[in-house]
Amino acid sequence: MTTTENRRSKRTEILEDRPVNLDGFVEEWPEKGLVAMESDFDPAPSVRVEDGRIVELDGRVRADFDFMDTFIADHAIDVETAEEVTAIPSVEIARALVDPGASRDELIRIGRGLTPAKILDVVKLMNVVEIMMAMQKMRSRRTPANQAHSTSAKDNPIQVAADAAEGALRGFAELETTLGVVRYAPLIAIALQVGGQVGRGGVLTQCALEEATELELGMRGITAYAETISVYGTESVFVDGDDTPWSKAFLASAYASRGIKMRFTSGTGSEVQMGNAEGRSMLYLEIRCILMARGAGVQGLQNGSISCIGVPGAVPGGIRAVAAENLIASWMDLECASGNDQSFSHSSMRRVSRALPQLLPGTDFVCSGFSGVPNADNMFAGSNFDVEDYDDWNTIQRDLQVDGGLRHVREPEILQAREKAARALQAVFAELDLPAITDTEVEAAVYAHGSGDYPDRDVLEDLKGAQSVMDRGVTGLDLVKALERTGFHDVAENLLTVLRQRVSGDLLQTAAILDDDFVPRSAINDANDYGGPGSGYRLQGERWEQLKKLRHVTSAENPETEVS
Amino acid sequence: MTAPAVQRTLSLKEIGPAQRGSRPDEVVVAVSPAFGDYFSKTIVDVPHAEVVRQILAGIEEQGVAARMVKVWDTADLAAVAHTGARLSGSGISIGLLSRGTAMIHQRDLPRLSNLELFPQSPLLDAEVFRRIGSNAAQYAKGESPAPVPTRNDQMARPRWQAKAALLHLKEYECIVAGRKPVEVEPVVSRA
Amino acid sequence: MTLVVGVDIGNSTTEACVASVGEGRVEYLGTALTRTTGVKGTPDNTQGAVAAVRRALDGRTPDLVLLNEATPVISGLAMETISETIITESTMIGHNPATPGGEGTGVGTTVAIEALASASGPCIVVVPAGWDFDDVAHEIDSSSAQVVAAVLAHDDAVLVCNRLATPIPVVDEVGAVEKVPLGMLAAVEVAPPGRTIRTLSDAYGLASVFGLDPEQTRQVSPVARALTGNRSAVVVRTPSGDVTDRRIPVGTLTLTGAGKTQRVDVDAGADEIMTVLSRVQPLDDATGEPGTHVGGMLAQVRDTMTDVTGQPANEIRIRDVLAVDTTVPHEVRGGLAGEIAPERAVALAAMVRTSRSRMQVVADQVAAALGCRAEIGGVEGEMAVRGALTTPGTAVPIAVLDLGGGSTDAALLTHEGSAAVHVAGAGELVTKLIDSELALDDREQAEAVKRHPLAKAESFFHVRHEDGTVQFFREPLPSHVFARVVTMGPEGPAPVRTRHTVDHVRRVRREAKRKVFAVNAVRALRQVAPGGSLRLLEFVVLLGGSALDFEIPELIADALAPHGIVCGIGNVHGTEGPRNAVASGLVDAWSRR
Amino acid sequence: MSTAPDLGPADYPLSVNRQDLLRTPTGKPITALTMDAVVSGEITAEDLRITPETLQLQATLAESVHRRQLAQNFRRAAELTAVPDAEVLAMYNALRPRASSKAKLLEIADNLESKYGATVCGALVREAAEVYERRDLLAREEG
Repeated sequence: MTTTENRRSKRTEILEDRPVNLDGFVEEWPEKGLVAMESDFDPAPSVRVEDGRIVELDGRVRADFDFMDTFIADHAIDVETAEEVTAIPSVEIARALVDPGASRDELIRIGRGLTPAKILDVVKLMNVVEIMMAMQKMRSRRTPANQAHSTSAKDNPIQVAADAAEGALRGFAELETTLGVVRYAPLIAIALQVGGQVGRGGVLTQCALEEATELELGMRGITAYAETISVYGTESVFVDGDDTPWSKAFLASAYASRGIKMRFTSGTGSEVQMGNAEGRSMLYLEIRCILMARGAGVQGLQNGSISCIGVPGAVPGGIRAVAAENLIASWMDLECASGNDQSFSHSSMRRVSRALPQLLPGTDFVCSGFSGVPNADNMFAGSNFDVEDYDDWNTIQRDLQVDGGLRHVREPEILQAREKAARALQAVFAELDLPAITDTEVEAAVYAHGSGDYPDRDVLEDLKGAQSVMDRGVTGLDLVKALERTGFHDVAENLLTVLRQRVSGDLLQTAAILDDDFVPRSAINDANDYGGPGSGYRLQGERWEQLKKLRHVTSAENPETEVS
Repeated sequence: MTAPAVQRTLSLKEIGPAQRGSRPDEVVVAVSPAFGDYFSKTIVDVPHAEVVRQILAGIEEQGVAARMVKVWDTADLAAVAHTGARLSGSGISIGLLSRGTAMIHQRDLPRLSNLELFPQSPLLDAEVFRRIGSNAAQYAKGESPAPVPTRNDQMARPRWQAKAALLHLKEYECIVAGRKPVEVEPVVSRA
Repeated sequence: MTLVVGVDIGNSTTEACVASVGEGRVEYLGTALTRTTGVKGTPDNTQGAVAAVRRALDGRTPDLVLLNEATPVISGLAMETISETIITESTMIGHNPATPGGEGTGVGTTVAIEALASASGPCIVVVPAGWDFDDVAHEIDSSSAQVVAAVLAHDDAVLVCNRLATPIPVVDEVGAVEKVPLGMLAAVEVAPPGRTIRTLSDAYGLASVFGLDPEQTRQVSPVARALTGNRSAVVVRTPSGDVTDRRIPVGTLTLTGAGKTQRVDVDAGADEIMTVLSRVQPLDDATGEPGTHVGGMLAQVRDTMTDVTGQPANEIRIRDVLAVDTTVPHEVRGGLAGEIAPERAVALAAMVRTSRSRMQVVADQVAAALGCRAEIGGVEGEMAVRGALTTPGTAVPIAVLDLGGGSTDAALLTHEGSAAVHVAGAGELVTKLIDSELALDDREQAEAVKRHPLAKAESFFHVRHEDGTVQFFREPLPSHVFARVVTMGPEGPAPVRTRHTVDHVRRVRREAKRKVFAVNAVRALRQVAPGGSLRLLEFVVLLGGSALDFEIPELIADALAPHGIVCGIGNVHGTEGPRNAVASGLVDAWSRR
Repeated sequence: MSTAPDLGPADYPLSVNRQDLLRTPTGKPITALTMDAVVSGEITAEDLRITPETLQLQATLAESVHRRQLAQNFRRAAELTAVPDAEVLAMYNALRPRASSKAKLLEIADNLESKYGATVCGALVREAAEVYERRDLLAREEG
């Protein structure tokens, strides 16, 4: 024996120290569902219809249906076509998904009749490039967009307002927030709404809370949409979450009845993480979630593993499965907010590669939460991307000529928006008799990075103020009046226009956002019309000119200077 | 530091069916099916022998008695802990899963609630287990301990989420449905 | 008929009262309350005043708004620690670990555990961090030396004791154990549970243990005193070890008034400061030594007032000071185990007033915003008395005490005339005292302790209130209040982050209120009472936010009772309680013009 | 109620193309929601709610692009506009697993149908009652 047994090469040492080795990886265990999408334990596709009713689904007869089977059979699948389309060979459907000549409408029609196992059978035939090609065609809205998290580790409303304004200016179509101290919610939701409308009129805002409060803020018009309505792929996990498909379907109607846009949330890995995958692969169970969402009649879904991303991320082919689940949501004709919203890896290379299947083809919201604050301030436990990645993101968009929903904005414009947001919030707080925002705080907001750069608030006073917002029944309309009275006419007008949308219900349609002119843009008037090269959404014209801009680009005209 | 490093092993000797305790000054430590059995260490390799030794030490230092119970028919932390609480003379228990996740529970609380929860198993070390034992004993005495500070690490997800799921599944494999909780005597020996 | 609104801009709240006035009749229609915007007496007040008026009016349009001539009263608060406990040469570890081990006294030479093998004679083993309790017990039991006691870094005393063949006294949680001098004669004493040490807390006990002569015994007496009341202690005999209670000089306060100038050291304590103050009443000004904390605090109060009035800083005068003795828990300097001593401190509230208020600007802005007339309707103190007179059963002569956030105000109305005075110190000072004495470091909790009675959540289904009564609940209490001292606010029990008992917290709370409000009630009333004699006041009406407190009125009543004064809580209009007196007084005064 | 017009994708967005069809719950046309009206107090929070009629229009639109489940959701929503906020939340809570007896769920369905004319919602609750019974998700009797 030589003595080299414990000696390591210098290269091994270097590799050992790479950030990727801080990530966790595990072997598959298909019997328990710890497997991405290729499992012998998933059922084979089957469907039988009798008297206009599905009586057999994926090898199970009606008497043995659990509640997911029942809900999917009775609400999600088109009974008239089920037997016909499920009989089509999977490879034909898979090829049609990739084939530019096959229309999106036809694939949607086929998709409406397929069983969960059949859908899995189809996507199992597709590699990640084919999944991306299919996503390019199947996503519901023609124009891709992005969403930001705007939160504060100290629940500081001025920070939330300033970062919301900057995020909106950089291009996010939706802004989402949540709290450390839940009682702060009304002030943070107001800050997000006011800040967002300063950055770009028409941005939609959301505050993730328990159902009753979230719904109440929505009903008051302080927030504009809701997203954190979780659904799960097995009956036992669904019940552990204290819900059923029927309770969630009812909740979906409750939101719509108040004119509020809403989407469900689900993702691969949640069931196995809770130990109740019933021996099914992660993707099979996620397909059941997607069909359940369609059956409930909700317009969209946030999926892409979301808070369980560490689970598919650790098994072979897991990120392919995550790409597939986003594709299936789109194929099932739902708006897809495609994850990339939780801390995923220590390795920057893995962080980017995980996002490419959504960023390259484009999705309705590439990130369902790009952190618009430093990750340390991210109260959703950190995102795959944060503010420190803005310039990288913009450069990747420019390199590959893809639209990830953001753009480079020059610092003076950003500072101006941040200041205006902080000033507008200062005025609204004063007008609504809420704890004062000082000029020092406004000044801090203009130049700050994270919550540590702001003076501490008087938390006691703020919480009293937050309570009084609820007690007094302050509504979105009160914010409009306060902004108008204090001279922020344009911001008031922006907010009123957003509020007016709930009377029309236009934002309830699939994948709806508001464009810069406040025109609702959904999968009806901006339907994806991709039909191969030269068709569909193309990054060109004015938008492409915008995305060519970066922080430092050497001028061709005068190479001694930079343009930005 | 010259402190001698000693390896210890744990075995849980079955005594008989777990009974409801009558001493008002006891804490029941309830462990999951695979604890000190199929598994011998937590998700971050803290030996179960050390986990138990530190928890019991924390209880003993407060002058409170401890009993250990193995729960066989569930691996749900809240259910394990609540089973322990219902058997505890003081009503206070500590629930423990093999991967290290822990909870202080009380008999009168709803099952899904708790007094203190330590969900981030990768962040629990010997010192935290000692403090968990100490706090549980103080609750049993009717004192008001300051909650053990909980730690947080955003990057725990990429590193540990999948392994935690795997350990969870293994733990569930060890469940013996219908088997009642058993009182066990922890035997910690120097290896 | 004229629709008139009285508006009272206070330090923290702005109140409005709407009335319809005509032909000598006043009909009160409604009141409202909002937070004061900006510093009292500045144009920033407009916003709050307008908000209060709008809220009170409920859609009607007023004919006239009356504002109080608010004497800007700004109060500043400061707290200075004036004593410091210092241990020299590691003489003593007097801290009280929650769970020491064993019982009795052990006397021997200090030896590091690593050196135990080579030790001889009676010794006290010193164990640093990193040692496991099993190993410590093993080392002690297997040692040839005679180990009589132990000092540990970790919280392991009971554990080690339980594992020894023969238990010895053990003191643990000694954070800086590495500073314990080795090779010195030392003594460790642990009392049985519920008892305190007897030997080391007694000078003659120490003398016996260490074989001291009378002179040496006299020198160590501070050590004995410092250890009194502990359950455990360690004393190491070093050549020049000592415990001292040092006084920290924090600066002098210079008080000018009544043609005299007096200087007083702040570290002399509150009584001395207040005595000196009484010699220079009425106070013209107070200054602090530049470069000291007191100087800084008074300068800051002056600066704020300059911003408010535009008056130069050198023209601003501090017209009252209230000093209160308090304690602040502080880590002992030179201690080895993070020992905490309740250090003495003085809290100071200072108050400034000026004749130049900018209320006319506020009036003009209010008029513009509401589209009506607005004028200064009267002086605060007099208006308060008028408002108080709407309390059923009151009559002239009458005295009022207005218990606010920043100042305590007294006013007297007799058939001959009226007088009014503001003194420094009120609700905010109480909050600060509670916060520091309980070491909460959380104003929200201190505020909750001040406002609500205490209880202890003894189980999930009952709490024991501070008066000993028990209240049961059908629904279980939230788990975060279990076994904790809680405040019983309107939203249910909320935990107080303290290890102190309900009794202790209650004592601190009541003392803080007494030291501020009871003292100020007497002080303020004396200044308005005819000839300074409280006996000539028969009835005092309490007004202001703190008059709503569940015990402050009672504490004031107790303080005034010896002077034969009856006091009661105002009930403005018979409906508003102690609120809205000034606003109502403004309307009343105008209707009598 | 007038018969619903035959809407198609070209009518979307209604707030741009078919303002003539949009009313607030108090009967004002959507064009009345101006800043001047807000400032003068003519517009209240009540005006910023969606009407059942508008939800039916959006349902028709969703059907025109073959989204039958989305349309169905809008029709349930149209029915729920009449139900007060607190009652909506109470019904949702009653639908949680093991929260209600079968009789309780049927009572909710009856109430939806008879008091609010909410037949589509009522049917959903009845369906839940049946599935919950089969899957042992009704409230368990207290032991």
